Amino acid sequence: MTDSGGRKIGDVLLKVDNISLAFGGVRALNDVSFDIRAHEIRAIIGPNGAGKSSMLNVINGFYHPQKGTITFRDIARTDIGPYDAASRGIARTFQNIALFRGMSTLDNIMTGRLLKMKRNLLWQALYWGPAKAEEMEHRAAAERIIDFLEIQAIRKVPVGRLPYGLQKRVELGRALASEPDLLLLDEPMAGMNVEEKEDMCRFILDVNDEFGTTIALIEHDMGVVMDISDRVVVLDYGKKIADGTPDEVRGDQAVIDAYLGVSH
Amino acid sequence: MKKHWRIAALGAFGAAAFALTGAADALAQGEQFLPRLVYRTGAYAPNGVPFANGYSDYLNMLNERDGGINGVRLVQEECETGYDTARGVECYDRLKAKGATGAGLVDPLSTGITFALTEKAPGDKIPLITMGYGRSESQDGSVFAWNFPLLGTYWAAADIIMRHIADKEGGYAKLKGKKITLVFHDSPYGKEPIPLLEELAKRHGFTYAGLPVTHPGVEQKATWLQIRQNRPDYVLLWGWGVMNSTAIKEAAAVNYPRNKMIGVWWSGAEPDVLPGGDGAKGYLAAALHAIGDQFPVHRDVYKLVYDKAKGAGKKEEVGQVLYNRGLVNGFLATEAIRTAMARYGNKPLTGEQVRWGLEHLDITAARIKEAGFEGLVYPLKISCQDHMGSARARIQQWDGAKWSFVSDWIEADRKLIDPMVTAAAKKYAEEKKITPRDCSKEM
Amino acid sequence: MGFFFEVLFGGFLAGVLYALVALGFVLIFKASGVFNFAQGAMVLFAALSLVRLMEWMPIPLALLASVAIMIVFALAVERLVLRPLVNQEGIILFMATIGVSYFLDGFAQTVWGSEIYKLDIGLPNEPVMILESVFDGGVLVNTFDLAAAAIAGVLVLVLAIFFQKTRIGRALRAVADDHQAAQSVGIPLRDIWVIVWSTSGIVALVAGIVWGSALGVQFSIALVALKALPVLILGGFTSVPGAIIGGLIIGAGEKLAEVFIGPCFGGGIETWFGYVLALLFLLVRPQGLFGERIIERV
Amino acid sequence: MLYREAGQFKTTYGDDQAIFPIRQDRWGIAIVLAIAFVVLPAVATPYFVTSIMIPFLIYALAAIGLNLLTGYCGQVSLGTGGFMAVGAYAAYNFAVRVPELNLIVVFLLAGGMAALVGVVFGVPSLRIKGFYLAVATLAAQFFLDWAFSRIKWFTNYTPSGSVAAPPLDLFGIAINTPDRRYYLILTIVVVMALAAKNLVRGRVGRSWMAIRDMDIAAEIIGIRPWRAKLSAFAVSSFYIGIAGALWAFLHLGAWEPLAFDINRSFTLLFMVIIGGLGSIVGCFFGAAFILMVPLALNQIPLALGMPLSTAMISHLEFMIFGALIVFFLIVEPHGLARLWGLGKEKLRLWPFPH
Repeated sequence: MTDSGGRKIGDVLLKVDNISLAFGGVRALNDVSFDIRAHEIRAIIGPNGAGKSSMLNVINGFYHPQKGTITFRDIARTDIGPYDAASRGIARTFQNIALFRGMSTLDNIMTGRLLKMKRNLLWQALYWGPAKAEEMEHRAAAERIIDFLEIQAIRKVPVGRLPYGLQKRVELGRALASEPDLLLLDEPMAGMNVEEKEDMCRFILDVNDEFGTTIALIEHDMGVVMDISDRVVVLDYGKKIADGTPDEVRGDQAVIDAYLGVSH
Repeated sequence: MKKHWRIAALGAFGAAAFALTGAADALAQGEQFLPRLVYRTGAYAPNGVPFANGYSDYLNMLNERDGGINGVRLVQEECETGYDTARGVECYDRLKAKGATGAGLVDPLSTGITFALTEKAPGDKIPLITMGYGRSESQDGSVFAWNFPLLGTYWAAADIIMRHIADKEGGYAKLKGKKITLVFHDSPYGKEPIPLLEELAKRHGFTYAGLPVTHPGVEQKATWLQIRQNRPDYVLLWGWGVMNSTAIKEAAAVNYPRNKMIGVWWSGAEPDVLPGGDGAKGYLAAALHAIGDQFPVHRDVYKLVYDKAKGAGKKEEVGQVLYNRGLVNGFLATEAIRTAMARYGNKPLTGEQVRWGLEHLDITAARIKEAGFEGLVYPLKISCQDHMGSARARIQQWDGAKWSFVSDWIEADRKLIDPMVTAAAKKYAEEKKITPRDCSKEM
Repeated sequence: MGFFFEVLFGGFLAGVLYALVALGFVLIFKASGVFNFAQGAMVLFAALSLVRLMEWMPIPLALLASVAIMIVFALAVERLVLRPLVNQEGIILFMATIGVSYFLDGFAQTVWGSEIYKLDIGLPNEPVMILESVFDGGVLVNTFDLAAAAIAGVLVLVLAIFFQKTRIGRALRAVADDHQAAQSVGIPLRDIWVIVWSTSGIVALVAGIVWGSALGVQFSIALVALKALPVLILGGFTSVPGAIIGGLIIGAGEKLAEVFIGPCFGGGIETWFGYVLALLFLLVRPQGLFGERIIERV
Repeated sequence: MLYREAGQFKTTYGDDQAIFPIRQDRWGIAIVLAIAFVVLPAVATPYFVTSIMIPFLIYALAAIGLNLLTGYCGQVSLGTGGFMAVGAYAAYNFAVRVPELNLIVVFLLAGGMAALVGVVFGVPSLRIKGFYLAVATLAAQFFLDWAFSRIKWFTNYTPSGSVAAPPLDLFGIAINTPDRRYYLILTIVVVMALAAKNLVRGRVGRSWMAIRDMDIAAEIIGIRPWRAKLSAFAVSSFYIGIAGALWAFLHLGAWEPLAFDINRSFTLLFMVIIGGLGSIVGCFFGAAFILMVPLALNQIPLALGMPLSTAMISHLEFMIFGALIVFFLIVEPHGLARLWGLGKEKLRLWPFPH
């Protein structure tokens, strides 16, 4: 499974070095380091409150760590805004769906392409010539994603009215629309039934396979994690306690302790 | 989905209303139509209501007593402006073409609305009566052919009040070095007297200072603290509505002597002083006309309107300052129509015809007596050049229970005002590319 | 120097009046998260009810009847506005209260009339000089303002006792902290809403009495709500002490500005000074003086 | 049965994203425009044109401006009246000080000034949200009101502070009859409404809506909030400013700051809520509705032979507006525009309900 197809794990795409993050007195992340290689599927797991979502928030610039550096595509930085992260090719989904509820599926996916649209206000007010051509070009790209995720039927439906599973799918579509190099998925399968989970797994693998997108995901379903990921990093109480292939991690004593709740 | 049909029904209601507007024009021929721009709601309602009632009662009284003017019944329709310019303009546009001959004349009843209608009236050929208000330079009939600031503009008012102060002090020479402060409503209305006061200050060597009060005028603490510190010799009050009563209360709160405060004629009515209680004792204000319900015209109003339960307001309020103001305004307006009828015949008149009547209005003492207004107003005569007529007022004082006059009629100094008016009117004519009429050629 | 203090006191006392209105806003916001724009209209309605009822009955009876009217109003608002809009966004509820405010303005004037009514419940009103030994010429204050300040003080005290010492008060505070937790206190959310709207109706009545005595009861007192908004921003929407201190700062700030800076600009700056002051403050501290800081999460 | 899209196949994305994808709608809008441009001026009374159509169109334009900000970008503003005033006084100053300017240029410059001022007062939106921002926009309203009545330069040192529009002409044609004013306004409003529709269905519109729906998520997918918010303030104020200039020049003729006071701001907010937050066509519905209520209150009882007193009408108006706002927020937060949409939906399926 992990090495199927023509997919080739490449060099290090993103490197996290000695990241520490605290809110007031509470330490969310403590000196965490790991890396993500191009084209791989990297899982971040750990018990509740281990700092997984905080880690994703640091990577895409929403939280600002007090210490440490993040190296993305060979450029190191400590602090970055979400806009810079997005414009350099990091996209993500959210644990609690963060879609634009008042907009249709199509519009949500189109927002994912906003960064790639360049025409200014005046052209857009005219909606003519280059502005229209640009809009059409991106509409075609959005339609490819809609086809890929099999959501053609809900194209014009406001996402607020969609069932949960479909919303998750649209959110994935929005993230894909920006054609990211690195895709961060925060519990993409939380709250789904088995069938929906299977679909989502398939999409994640297809994305990785067809577009070569590097994926970092947080997931609680260990079966899924062990199935689809190339490497796993385990966090507990804001610290990294293990890092390796699914098999290595499965046998690690610290991980077993953390999950079984052995006191420190 | 059901709920949506309810809204749809509402929409249909709106559409029906749309269809109706402008359609309900069922006034009989042979009646003179008078639109009435009033405000009975909002921040200025306490002052707007008695004025509107007085005006309305006078027209109704004429209808009851004489069947209108020379047998032509008067039909009035009120339109609420809320003292808002845009609504006033809408009211004007809605009502200007109603009736057999359209609106005979319009009283805008707000300086802001007057300014807006000044631009529109010439095109529609409808005269504007702005009795005791409006733009001061519109006194010049050669440029402002359609504006009639009867009885006095704000420049006249400011001059009359300053004259009274000079009289009390023992002549204009004594004003030198005195401090005069104007507390004014921060709107065109309140700003009108400023150029005249500045001119007078220059001539007579007193210091003029202005303190603006923002609409609606309930916040005056800072204003009166400044007055307390500067201790001006006199305070002129150019307020309206709640601003007046608040000013009097605040004056009491900082111990500024009320008998050194003189209000314009829009700041000297019962709603202005009553809330102040004892604190209002001694307060002075200009008056365009007398107060009380003891005049012959009031007897007719009681008998023909209130006794038939047709009064617009409460019987007790007949004779109040602003009620009488409305009554007088109604009197002047109908007299203009009467004058015009003498030339054009006893039938409903167009605005253009009424304008002729206004320009030839000559209300003599005899006519005032005949109409039952003796002692209430001063005679006036309008001409092509002079659209103000008389510019006289008396000063009245509140004693805690009633107003009483403390001066005789004071006339504004036309030699001072007229050149200023001519200059301002000329500037307006240039801006608007109006060629002034040559009044020596008009009759 | 004496004059400076006069202005300062004048400002504080104006601020107390703002605070009285702001207090009504805070109560409702604290317990239900609703920014009640209708507070000003409630002040008008309560004061009009009182002053017109006083024509018919003795003052204590009229006061009781006005309180009853405000409670009926609270019930109506809960039933007709809040209940159907439960779980809507705050901004929707805010706009709904603008609607309530318009409705109430019209309703109050239809029922009670739109003229100016003198309200006299016997508050003192004469200028007195104090601190004559300290400053040359002393400092002029008005007994009416002092009485208003005393009323505001008593009201705050009563509210504080209500919130700290009574079961309902504690429940209200629980709601403010956490709607779920409030359910466990055993008081239905609806009742809480009715109680808190009634309470702020009574606060509106008190504010109406003070403002009405000062200005006469008439439409304009509905507009004082606009003066209370910067107070809220400055003090924070959820803080009772914030409303009081915010009121004092805004009141003093705008009077001092008007008297000492205003003349350079032709005067009249107090209409916006409070807003700008609050706004500048907000840029530094978005949650206001005593408001709770909001941490954003994804 | 006439309203059917069966048989109309869209072959390009362009067709699908057209403003009116259904042929009958295109016909509908063509008919509406034909009535507005040809039939109405021919048959309507001058009163209808000057007192209903002109304010209706200008209000609709201002409502579009406010809706871009509030309905699309989610930033509630109570300063609309102030921004209208900026447009009005800017137009006055450009027209009076540079008389050779073309009227259209004057209006565009007025809109541009309003946009600048809008951006300045939009800056707090970067730090504060929701009703904090709503209150902050009141600061703009009060400050601008004050500035235009106190700073004499803005009113060209007119003693009373009231200013009047100069005589207007456009390419040599004097704009002095109701019909000419109407045509000028209608053209401006149609063009600008179309431009607004284009904006909201493109990149800018999506970035506004993203900020409205979830600003944090928007930021994370690469929308810079300051850019989206300030552009919304700028475009919104541009529209409102032009509406203000039209209101002053072509509707009132002479005005004072009170003509753009806070009540104007509330009226416009009501139009947007009743018409539909986040809908361009809704602005027209909302403006028509709010204008109609007082007239209907006046005319219907009169027609039924039981006229109401002036005060009663005005109080009723307050009550009806208030009640309608609450009613719409409860029953249909998307306003008349949504009802319109639902009506069309029903018609499309009629007579088969499902």
